[in-house]
Amino acid sequence: ADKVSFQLDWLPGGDKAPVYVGIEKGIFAKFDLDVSINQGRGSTEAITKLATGVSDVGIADISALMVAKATDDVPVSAIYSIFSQAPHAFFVVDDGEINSIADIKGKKVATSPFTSSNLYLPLVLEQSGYTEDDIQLVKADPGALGPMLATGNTDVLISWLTSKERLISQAKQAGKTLKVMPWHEVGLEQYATSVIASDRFLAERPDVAKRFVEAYAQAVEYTWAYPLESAQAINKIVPEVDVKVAQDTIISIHDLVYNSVSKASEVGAFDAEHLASTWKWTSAAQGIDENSFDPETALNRGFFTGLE
Amino acid sequence: MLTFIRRHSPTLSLLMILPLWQLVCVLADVPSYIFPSPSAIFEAFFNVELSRWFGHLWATLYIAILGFIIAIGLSIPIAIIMVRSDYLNRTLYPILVVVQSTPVVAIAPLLIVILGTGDAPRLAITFLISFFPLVVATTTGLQATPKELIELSKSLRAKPSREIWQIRLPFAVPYIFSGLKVAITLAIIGAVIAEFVAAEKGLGYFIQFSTSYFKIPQAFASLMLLSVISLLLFNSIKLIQKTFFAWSIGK
Amino acid sequence: MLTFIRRHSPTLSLLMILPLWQLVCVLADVPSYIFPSPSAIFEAFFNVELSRWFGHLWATLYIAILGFIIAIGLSIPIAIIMVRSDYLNRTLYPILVVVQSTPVVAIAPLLIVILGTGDAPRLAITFLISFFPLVVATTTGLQATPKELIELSKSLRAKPSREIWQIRLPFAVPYIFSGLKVAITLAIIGAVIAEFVAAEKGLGYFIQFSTSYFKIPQAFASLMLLSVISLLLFNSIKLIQKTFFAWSIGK
Amino acid sequence: MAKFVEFKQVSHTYITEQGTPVPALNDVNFSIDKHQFVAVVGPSGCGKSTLLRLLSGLIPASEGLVNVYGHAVTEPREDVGIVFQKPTLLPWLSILDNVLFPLKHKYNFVSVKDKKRAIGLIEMVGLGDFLGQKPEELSGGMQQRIGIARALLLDPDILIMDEPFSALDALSREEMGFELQRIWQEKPKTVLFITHSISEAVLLADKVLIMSHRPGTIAQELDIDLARPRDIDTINDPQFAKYTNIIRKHIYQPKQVSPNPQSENDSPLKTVA
Amino acid sequence: MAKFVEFKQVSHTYITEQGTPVPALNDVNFSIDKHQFVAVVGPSGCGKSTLLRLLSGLIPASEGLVNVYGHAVTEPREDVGIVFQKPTLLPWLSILDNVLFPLKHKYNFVSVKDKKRAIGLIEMVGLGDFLGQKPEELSGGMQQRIGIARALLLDPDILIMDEPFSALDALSREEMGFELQRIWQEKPKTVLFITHSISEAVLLADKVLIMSHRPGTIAQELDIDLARPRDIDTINDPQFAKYTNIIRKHIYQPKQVSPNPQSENDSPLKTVA
Ligand SMILES: Nc1ncnc2c1ncn2[C@@H]1O[C@H](COP(=O)(O)OP(=O)(O)OP(=O)(O)O)[C@@H](O)[C@H]1O
Ligand SMILES: Nc1ncnc2c1ncn2[C@@H]1O[C@H](COP(=O)(O)OP(=O)(O)OP(=O)(O)O)[C@@H](O)[C@H]1O
Ligand SMILES: Cc1ncc(C[n+]2csc(CCO)c2C)c(N)n1
Ligand SMILES: [Mg+2]
Ligand SMILES: [Mg+2]
Repeated sequence: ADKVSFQLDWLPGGDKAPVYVGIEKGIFAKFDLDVSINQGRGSTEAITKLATGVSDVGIADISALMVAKATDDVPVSAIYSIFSQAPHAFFVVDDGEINSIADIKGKKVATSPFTSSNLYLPLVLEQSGYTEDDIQLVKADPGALGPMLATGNTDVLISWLTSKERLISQAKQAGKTLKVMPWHEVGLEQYATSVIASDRFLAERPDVAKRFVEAYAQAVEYTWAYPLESAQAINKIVPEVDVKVAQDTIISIHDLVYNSVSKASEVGAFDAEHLASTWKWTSAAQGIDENSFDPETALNRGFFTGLE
Repeated sequence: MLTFIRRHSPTLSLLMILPLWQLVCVLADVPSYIFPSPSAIFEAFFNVELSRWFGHLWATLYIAILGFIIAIGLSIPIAIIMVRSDYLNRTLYPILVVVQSTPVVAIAPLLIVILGTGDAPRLAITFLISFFPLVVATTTGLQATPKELIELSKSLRAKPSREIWQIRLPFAVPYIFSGLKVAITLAIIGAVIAEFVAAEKGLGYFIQFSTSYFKIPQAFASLMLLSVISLLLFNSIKLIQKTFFAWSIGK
Repeated sequence: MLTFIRRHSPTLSLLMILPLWQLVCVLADVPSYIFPSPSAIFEAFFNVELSRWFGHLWATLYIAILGFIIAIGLSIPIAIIMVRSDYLNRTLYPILVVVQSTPVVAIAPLLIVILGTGDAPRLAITFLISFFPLVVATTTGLQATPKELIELSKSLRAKPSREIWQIRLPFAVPYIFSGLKVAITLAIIGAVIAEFVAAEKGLGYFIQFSTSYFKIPQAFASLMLLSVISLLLFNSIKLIQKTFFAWSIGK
Repeated sequence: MAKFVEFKQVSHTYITEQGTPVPALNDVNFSIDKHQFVAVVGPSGCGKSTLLRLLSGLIPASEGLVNVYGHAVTEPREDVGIVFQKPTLLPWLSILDNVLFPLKHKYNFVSVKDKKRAIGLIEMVGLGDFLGQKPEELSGGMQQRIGIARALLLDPDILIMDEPFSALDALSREEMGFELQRIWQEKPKTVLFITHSISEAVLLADKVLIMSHRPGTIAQELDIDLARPRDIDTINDPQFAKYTNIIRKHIYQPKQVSPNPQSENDSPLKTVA
Repeated sequence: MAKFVEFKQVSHTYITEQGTPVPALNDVNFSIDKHQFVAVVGPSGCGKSTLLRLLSGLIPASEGLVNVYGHAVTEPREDVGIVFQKPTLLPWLSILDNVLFPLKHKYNFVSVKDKKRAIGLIEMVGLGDFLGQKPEELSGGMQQRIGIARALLLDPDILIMDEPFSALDALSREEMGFELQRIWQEKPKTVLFITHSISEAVLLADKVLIMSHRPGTIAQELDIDLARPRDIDTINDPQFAKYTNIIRKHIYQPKQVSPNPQSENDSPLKTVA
């Protein structure tokens, strides 16, 4: 079997299910692939590891990849889209006080210091007609955000939908229910987590790459078709991961994978217009001239040709 | 019985902390996702198989001890070199200060790219975090050696290396142990931070993992285990000093 | 001219590192997202307004210095208490070891919930990271005071506090400075890590910020600035020792 | 006069690092009257310094009782000045501050008058030119003299001196001895004076305690009945020779004593400390 | 005999911490023949220890030339054994290891024979019972004797001793002095011996260097022409008294000299070190 090393962008969890499913359910084996997993610590780190050949293929936020390619032509390309909607969201205690993004004006908002969400925040607020100066923004360690919301230390927190289930269950411990306001609902139209690969891997072992993408696409289908079995697959490989939490996560992020965008083309494929929107938001957020970089160059469309 | 209480009164006082902590948590109704009570922590502890705890513990301990040994093995020679050559002292010291005050987290990708994904980057991080107190303490001790003892060595026209080994180093022993005590705790922190940056097992990894899943009592259980191994290692250093270098302890 | 070269040869050697580094980067074609060349770093440095650099630098420096002062102010009394009472020594020391070997990142939520999001948690983190070497060094120094000097004090029937202040503490000065040298670099790391945990400005924040947006040369520029302030603070400690405690330096 | 200092069946045994007991003093009994000047002589290692440390309350006796004015000595007394065998100066203080240290340490206050007194004492020991220097910049004998000046600063009731003149040359030694006598006569105090010089012991003391080999006991107490103030001519007193001879006999016991008593008396070497 | 050691117009000035120069030696000239036993006497602080440190090559002279066998001394020589004024034992080594230290330090090798020799030397200084103890468990005089044993271990060609017997009682001092003479006669060596005891200087030395007050100069060189081996009876030699008197006159110069020469000779105090 061909050896492939797969780079996660973070710790294992329900949102990273497909690669575990591929291994555990024999999908990779069927394609004569022997996949090993490297855990990661953020999209940037994952991209660096792919660029330097530590891993062959992996997942990361495509906006991070675009920025990396725009600043420092890294030899990494996106080959398959997983989330066709951004996972950023506001979380508030559901006590009827805050019902829309407009109500956040003047409130205390907590976010982690280094999440990419912070970049898009001004753009999102702009959609509701105010700026970052109209809120009271505090940055704190990601682990502190949930407790801060639960203890009334903050009114709003910014996190990813991938953490939704965990945040909700934590709030439940404090006897509170949460309201979630995804940013894509107010127009933050963009691709997010994608499968990316080192250009060297694509050039030197195109056949392996091709088989990998095909297998991965099948694993994605399986994951959202059988959340429980998929969660169990992760748990088999990484026993620290709770089956129940993983299953809930998989179910709760279903819409990030299956939505109008992916329905219009196909799960995994990159729609040119949505891709352009992704770059428009990202470049605006980064303060980069939109025309200085063609988002197409972040892709290599030659490997995912759709499920037969 | 009374002498037993007197002798072990510090231990007993320390054990008293646990019920107190429990009481505070229960009375003040502190949420367990902020500061779990001892009972919640124990429960979380026994929810994880012992063999898995053991695996995490061993992964961290192994890196901490090996990194610590590397730190000793490199920093004492560095200190010796710096004491023997003024030029190297003035060249190396700034470099060491810079290395020491560079947050390893910031250069972790560099370390991983250079050293791969095995134990090497974690050992390097542990080393980088723990070596400096050893260098400083050893250098200070070597330089504080009284003039008389140096003159004794000079008068014997011994090789300079023996002045170091047989006079300055023994004299520096209390300083070195002061450095070792700091370095051993830093080695543990180093191993944990290394796991934050790059690892798939170990107590640091497990803390991060538990936190990111909001399993705070489980994270605290790891922290407690970490405290236990810190105390064990710290007391081992003290024991080694007491056993082999009794003369270097005051009073 | 020649004496100038000789006196400043360490500085000159250190400056030689830069062109060498540039050469390596250019010849080996090291990608700047792994290890940027000095020229790339300088460019990145000047791409950011000086006033913004100054803002970040001051934010970090302020926390580092204030946290360091708090660490001194608390650890020397703690060391004194531990030397004077065997019971407290045996009760406090394990607690300090546990506190020291707890990765602050793991208890960051607790700190933030208790201390809020202002300077307080950052000062606390800086303190927690830098106090231990001071306690260990001071305790060691206080305990290493020769029997004769203690007997001199005892024979005068002075208050025990004066034995500490006028005999043990002065004797411990070289040990304390050894601890201060380690603590000051840890205070800087502490401030940086605190900014990883909770901050909107500061060099640590800016490093993380730059890294997460792939501006690696900019992150390295922050690292260089961090190195500069580390060297400055470290040398200030050395200068203070040389100016006010010249007798405590060997040779 | 009341018995000021009393040693009653005092024994002291040190325990070494390896745990072996080293008996240093064995059943020591003697007493000192108030304001008496007592000299202690005895072979090296016989326990003289141990005696000093017991009397000054720095260590407790393994057995027996050490009394000062009827009170058992359990800790250092207020009114004792000690000259240690090693100078034990504080390396971080100047000479002047070292001499002032007892005041500073005891009362945390030093008046201008005290300072003058300290300078006077330093001048007395011949080191007026060195006030601002650090101890390690002095020669061995100079350090020892600073130790003497320091012990005199508080004008203590009890003065305990452990071979205070051992590092001094013959002339300085003589001068310092007479200086000490002057101070003792001006402001009477009880003095315990350890020395290796037999003639010095006789010249200065009211009573000489002669100690035997380790473990030390008091082999003989010798009252010295010579007129005060004693001076350089006291040496020519026939009584003086008598006393030194008695002590010498004790000390040279294990060795064959020269048959000619005159030569023995003349022998300068034997009177050498 | 060739001039073995030569001091030519040697001056030495220390610079204190505050920067003031302290002249310690001023225009010192003297020479020592091979295998001569030279004693140095002089007032406290006159620069005797400085002389020792210059000869042993531990410090370079500010001015002038220190030669040994025609070679300028720029660093410590191979064949020198030193007894320092302070015992400077290594606190972490046992007594035996302290005495063996020169061998261990120089050659990193200690044979069983060396060990026997070391034990022999320790027994010679009367401390055979203390082999395994640590220095701080010994009395002042015992530590000093260990320092002497250590200096003798390598059987050096040049032996430099700085007040080696200052902490010893009269008897031990005498015994150690004759022991030293025996060793020196058995295996001839050049000895520089600093002492405060005039009679000890005369009794042991071929030549006595008498130094003046600080900054030290050589006030007089005195050849001692007494038969060897010298023993306890040498003291009764009229020549002996003559020599000690000459030295005493020098040292007591600033003071009024007693008009009665007999009394002066008899005066045990003046012969006291
Ligand atoms: N700390 C110690 N531990 C063990 N033994 C000791 C200690 N101090 C002294 N001794 C032993 O006690 C005995 C007496 O010592 P002490 O110092 O009282 O002698 P000393 O009469 O003052 O001798 P010296 O004239 O040489 O100073 C010695 O034999 C010594 O070995
Ligand atoms: N390290 C030093 N720094 C400054 N001055 C010093 C230093 N060492 C010695 N001196 C000075 O040099 C002079 C001579 O000192 P040295 O030690 O040679 O005297 P000495 O003859 O050995 O005296 P003693 O008999 O008291 O030991 C003294 O006046 C002393 O103040
Ligand atoms: C892909 C990816 N997932 C998680 C993190 C870690 N992280 C950073 S901020 C945050 C909380 C959400 O705002 C989390 C979990 C990351 N860096 N990249
Ligand atoms: Mg003694
Ligand atoms: Mg001297």
